[in-house]
Amino acid sequence: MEYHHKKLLTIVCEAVLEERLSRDVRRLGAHGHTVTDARGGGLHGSKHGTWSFDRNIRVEVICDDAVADAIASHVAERYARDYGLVLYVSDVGVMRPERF
Amino acid sequence: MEYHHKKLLTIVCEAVLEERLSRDVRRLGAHGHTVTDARGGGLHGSKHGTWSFDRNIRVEVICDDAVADAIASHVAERYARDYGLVLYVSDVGVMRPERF
Amino acid sequence: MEYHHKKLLTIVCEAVLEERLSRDVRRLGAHGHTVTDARGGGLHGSKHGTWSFDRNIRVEVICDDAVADAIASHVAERYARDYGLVLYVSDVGVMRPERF
Amino acid sequence: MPLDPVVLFFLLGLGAGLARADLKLPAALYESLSVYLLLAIGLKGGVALAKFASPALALEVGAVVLLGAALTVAAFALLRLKLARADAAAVAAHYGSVSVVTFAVAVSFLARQGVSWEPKLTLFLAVMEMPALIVGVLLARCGGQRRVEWGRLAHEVLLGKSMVLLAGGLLIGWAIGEAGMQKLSPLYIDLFKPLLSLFLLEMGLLTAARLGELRHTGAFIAVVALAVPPAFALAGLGTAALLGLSAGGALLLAVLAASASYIAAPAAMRIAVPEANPALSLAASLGLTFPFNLIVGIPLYWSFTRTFWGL
Amino acid sequence: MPLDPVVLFFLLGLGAGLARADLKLPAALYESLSVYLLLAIGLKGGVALAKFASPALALEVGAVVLLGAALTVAAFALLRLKLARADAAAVAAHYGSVSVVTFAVAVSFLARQGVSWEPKLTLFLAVMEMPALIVGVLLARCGGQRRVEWGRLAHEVLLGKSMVLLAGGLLIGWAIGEAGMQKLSPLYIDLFKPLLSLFLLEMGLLTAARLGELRHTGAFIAVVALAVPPAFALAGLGTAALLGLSAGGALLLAVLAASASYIAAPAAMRIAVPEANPALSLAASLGLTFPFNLIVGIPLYWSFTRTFWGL
Amino acid sequence: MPLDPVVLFFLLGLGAGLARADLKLPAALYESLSVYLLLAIGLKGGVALAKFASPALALEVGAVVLLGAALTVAAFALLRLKLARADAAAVAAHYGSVSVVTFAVAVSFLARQGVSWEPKLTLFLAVMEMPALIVGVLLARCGGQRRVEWGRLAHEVLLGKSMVLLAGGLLIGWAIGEAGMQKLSPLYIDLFKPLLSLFLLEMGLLTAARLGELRHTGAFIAVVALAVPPAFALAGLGTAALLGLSAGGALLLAVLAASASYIAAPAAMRIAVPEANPALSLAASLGLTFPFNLIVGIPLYWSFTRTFWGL
Ligand SMILES: Nc1ncnc2c1ncn2[C@@H]1O[C@H](COP(=O)(O)O)[C@@H](O)[C@H]1O
Ligand SMILES: Nc1ncnc2c1ncn2[C@@H]1O[C@H](COP(=O)(O)O)[C@@H](O)[C@H]1O
Ligand SMILES: Nc1ncnc2c1ncn2[C@@H]1O[C@H](COP(=O)(O)O)[C@@H](O)[C@H]1O
Ligand code: NA
Ligand code: NA
Ligand code: NA
Repeated sequence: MEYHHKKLLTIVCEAVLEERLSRDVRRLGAHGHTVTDARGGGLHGSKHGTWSFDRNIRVEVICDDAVADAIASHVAERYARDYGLVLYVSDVGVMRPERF
Repeated sequence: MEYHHKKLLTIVCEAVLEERLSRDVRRLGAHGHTVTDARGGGLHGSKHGTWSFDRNIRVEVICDDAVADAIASHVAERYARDYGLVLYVSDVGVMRPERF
Repeated sequence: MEYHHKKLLTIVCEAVLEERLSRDVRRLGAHGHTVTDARGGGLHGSKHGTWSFDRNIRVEVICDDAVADAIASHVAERYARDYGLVLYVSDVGVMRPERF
Repeated sequence: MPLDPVVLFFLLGLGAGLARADLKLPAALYESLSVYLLLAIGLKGGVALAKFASPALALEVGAVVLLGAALTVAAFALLRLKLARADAAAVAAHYGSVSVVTFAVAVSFLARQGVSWEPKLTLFLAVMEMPALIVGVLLARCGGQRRVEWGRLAHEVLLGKSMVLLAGGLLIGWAIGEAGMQKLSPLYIDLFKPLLSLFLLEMGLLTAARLGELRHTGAFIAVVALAVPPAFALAGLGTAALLGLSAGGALLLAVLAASASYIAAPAAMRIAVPEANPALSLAASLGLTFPFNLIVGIPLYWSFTRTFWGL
Repeated sequence: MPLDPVVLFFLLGLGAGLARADLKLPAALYESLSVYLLLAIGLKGGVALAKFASPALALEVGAVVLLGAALTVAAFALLRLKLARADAAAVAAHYGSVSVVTFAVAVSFLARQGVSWEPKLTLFLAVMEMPALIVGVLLARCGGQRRVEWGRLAHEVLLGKSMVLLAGGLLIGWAIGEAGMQKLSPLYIDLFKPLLSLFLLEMGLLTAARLGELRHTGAFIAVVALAVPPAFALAGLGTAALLGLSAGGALLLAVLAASASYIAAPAAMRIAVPEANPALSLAASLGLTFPFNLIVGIPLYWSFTRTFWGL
Repeated sequence: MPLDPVVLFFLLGLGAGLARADLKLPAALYESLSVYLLLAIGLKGGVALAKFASPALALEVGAVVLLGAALTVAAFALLRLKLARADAAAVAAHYGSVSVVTFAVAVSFLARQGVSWEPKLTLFLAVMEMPALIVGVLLARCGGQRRVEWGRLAHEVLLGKSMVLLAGGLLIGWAIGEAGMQKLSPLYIDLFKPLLSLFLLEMGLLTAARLGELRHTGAFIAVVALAVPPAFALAGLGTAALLGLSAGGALLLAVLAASASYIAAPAAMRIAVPEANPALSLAASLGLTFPFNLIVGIPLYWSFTRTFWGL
């Protein structure tokens, strides 16, 4: 089985950012994204997941290195100061590289 | 700490496939699988997660390279044409390799 | 874009462990953690996700190698015998390494 | 006559959705309410059937099944003008099947008019869900190289959520009768209309999301979604006349014929005809036909009925 | 006498689950309904207690606590014939504790018979939840090398969801009395039975899932799950006679004794005796004992009661 | 006079939360109930408004808007003594806005006293939500280098969940009147108080979580959270006197002034003033002000009102 290299970018952040992030990642060149509901805790205290502004989301984007970089720097610059937010990248293999 | 190499296979797809995929991955040699609810968007439009056929799932399987290949090609062949679906693999380390 | 290397530790386990695990990972040096609800199946049978003790969680921690090792061995020793539980690590890149 | 209060809730949801208001009802509420509505409709029908069952009923059920099948074929023939086989078949299955909520709103409409109707209509609702799904799959597969997975299809059609709840409710209602229903009525009777109003609020939000997708699906499907319902309503009225239904029963059969499924059919088609584009069916059935029937259709078909039934 | 309507909903869920129908109720509905049922039972009991509290009550509560403890030890002795210590103790804790929903169905059963019962039974329900959990942990740990985490156990038992809601409901009901309850009754009284019917539909689905697991857990546990309830019911009736309860109260105490916990006990055992296999307890208590009590048990124990109470 | 039954549910939740009981109500239940409460309040107000609308109403609405804006500025001036500009502005917006649930509990309080009130208070509730949010953002931005995203803000304020549901409910209630409301009343009227009790149980749990965070936010904010409500209640009573409200209406306006938002304001501030620390506002408004108003405030403001209105 031959896999093609892509970047997987994961952003964990406050749920209030969902709509904006979804728009941003598409505008910056990603062809899709996946969102799951999450809770957790970090430097900005706990998010229990029980009500709207006490909830995190976990956004995943599979894309080229360049798009990942563009999204990462946009997010860092635009949201990381004001919002509880964690971002990380990893390497993944995909089968249909043309669709990402 | 010594970790043993395994493959992590992740499939994001329409929720309607959950039962079939769960059966398939076990049949093809995986010893377990994990499912989370997801929403998102891609080439097949948006999945808002608000009702049954507008929902995605995210299936994760940790397994050998061979089993990962078997599942990946089965999924690609059987479901990828008709269903909104993304599949990727990555390398992970586990502690109790015999259980996967 | 420069990324700094960290470990991503993922634990899939029975939901009943959420509070204890959350406390443990912080005590062992992690600065945050993310939890999502999950279902699935493995050696201990199926978890359908429909009620409290039939539910899994998926806990993610980004941290140093040393902290990951500490958490992994603690979890293996303390919970792996009695509870349905899977643990794996992978390599990720982060932008603000000082916060993990 | 002003709109039914429950339709105003639909309009509120629709408006909020179109204005992109920050209003999202929990998915669990939507699902709980749909379970409730299906059960409640089944129960009420069952209680009534226990009183009025007749030997001729089997024949009438047969006629209704035929109606559902015939409407599916008619819709397919029309849709084939522009759509690929699988897409035409899947959309046709939606229109041959029925919308439970449209039925409920029509029932509420009749109640406001003080018009009664035959309880067997609930049974017709249950049986009209299925034939269109089977005919739709046959139409998609005949002449194609894909084989039909009959086992999976039968399972999906007979054991789908709406079938189980409607049929289960019918059976329980029939078993317990009016006496047994009394203690259950604070939920299944008294709260029916207000819970329907909450459900319609959510339907409005969902409809708004689907309306947007009509931009991508094209004008043909939009025309079909608005032209088919009145035509099918007439077919329903014709069948009602054959069956000798009262005006109230006739309106409900017209509404069943005119309405398009968006619970049972999408689930079944996604499994049995996966190569069809689900966005097409939903944009048409939920984005246009559903609001059309709610706001314009039901009063329109009632005026047809009144004309033909000489009221 | 035909089955109680609410039991028919259970059978619908069970049938749908066994037929692998595509029917999944949202987890949030299940959880919301269980919160509601616990609160409602507590409230009703509290209102009644406010009227009928007596100084002898403390003694009676003591007797009921002893009954729960004794049943746990008895179940343990039986289960040790085949099971490991931890497994036997955990399953025994389930059977020494009680099922709130079985109690609710028995209350509905008595209402249909027109038989009244002492309000303190609700208090007994609340206090019978706990002792079995503590005894179960002691049985699991005595002679073993693992130590008991008493702090965590006490927390889990005293501050578990069902305890907090039942006891909280009792206190609130007791504080507000009948007058305060009046404005709350459209939810907590009038909707009790129909919401119980919805809950039982979901319980049927859950039971179906557990029944399947009995294949893996073996015949011994199945025999226990069916033989223990009638035996424990007799023990409950004996205690009821000692306490001088009416026939209605006696049936309820028999049902408490015969029923097995599947809310409080699984949560507590998973935390305090984690090495026990939870599939065993649930397959037995939910897969077999629960439906057995609902369908066969309650009428059977009622016939026992009528014989002994000379009705 | 003893506490309102619904307040006891709040205390149960608060106690369970503080004791770290294993009680977590599903988020979907919380969200569904909040949708319900907003709609129900709007509907009731709309039905009443349809009967009593008067030309002077526009002026009175203007006065209430001014009150909301003035309270926000006053709170800001106080909070600036210790807090950074953004934090002071965000917290001030919470206190200038209103708490729908506190309003509901005050309505229930008046009902128990047999005191009537003007239906336009529901309209005041709806219009008092907004001005504080806009003033808060202006205060945060004036003199700063960040620009206001007016589009996003207007969207958030005008199309936020509580605004859409309150205003939508008002419109529907106004359109359908008492006759149309009748069929909906089993849900929106009869179940209002008991569903409020369930909501308050959950609010108690949420409050307990926020109370803990007060340790980190410091004493100043705690003092503000307890001192501002009575002061603002007096401002509300003054405005009520100007508007010639009855004692019942005056109490409700006092409660609106004294209460702090924890649904609309947090959402709007998180989007429009993201650099403010949301933990501050929530610890104050939900952790302290909300329980204070429920338990101490409402009876206190009622005693003020009785003094001034000469009852
Ligand atoms: N070290 C970490 N590992 C995993 N998730 C984290 C970590 N730190 C923060 N998070 C997640 O990111 C959210 C925001 O983080 P923070 O800004 O640190 O409060 C938290 O609520 C967690 O869900
Ligand atoms: N580039 C991507 N990154 C992350 N998730 C994706 C991506 N593309 C698609 N997905 C997910 O996969 C689902 C199906 O994809 P598609 O077939 O492209 O519609 C979407 O609804 C997303 O949840
Ligand atoms: N091979 C696997 N791949 C992915 N998830 C797994 C795997 N094995 C187990 N799991 C998850 O871990 C949970 C506990 O595993 P187990 O102890 O094997 O029952 C399961 O319910 C699954 O959610
Ligand atoms: Na139709
Ligand atoms: Na028992
Ligand atoms: Na205020």
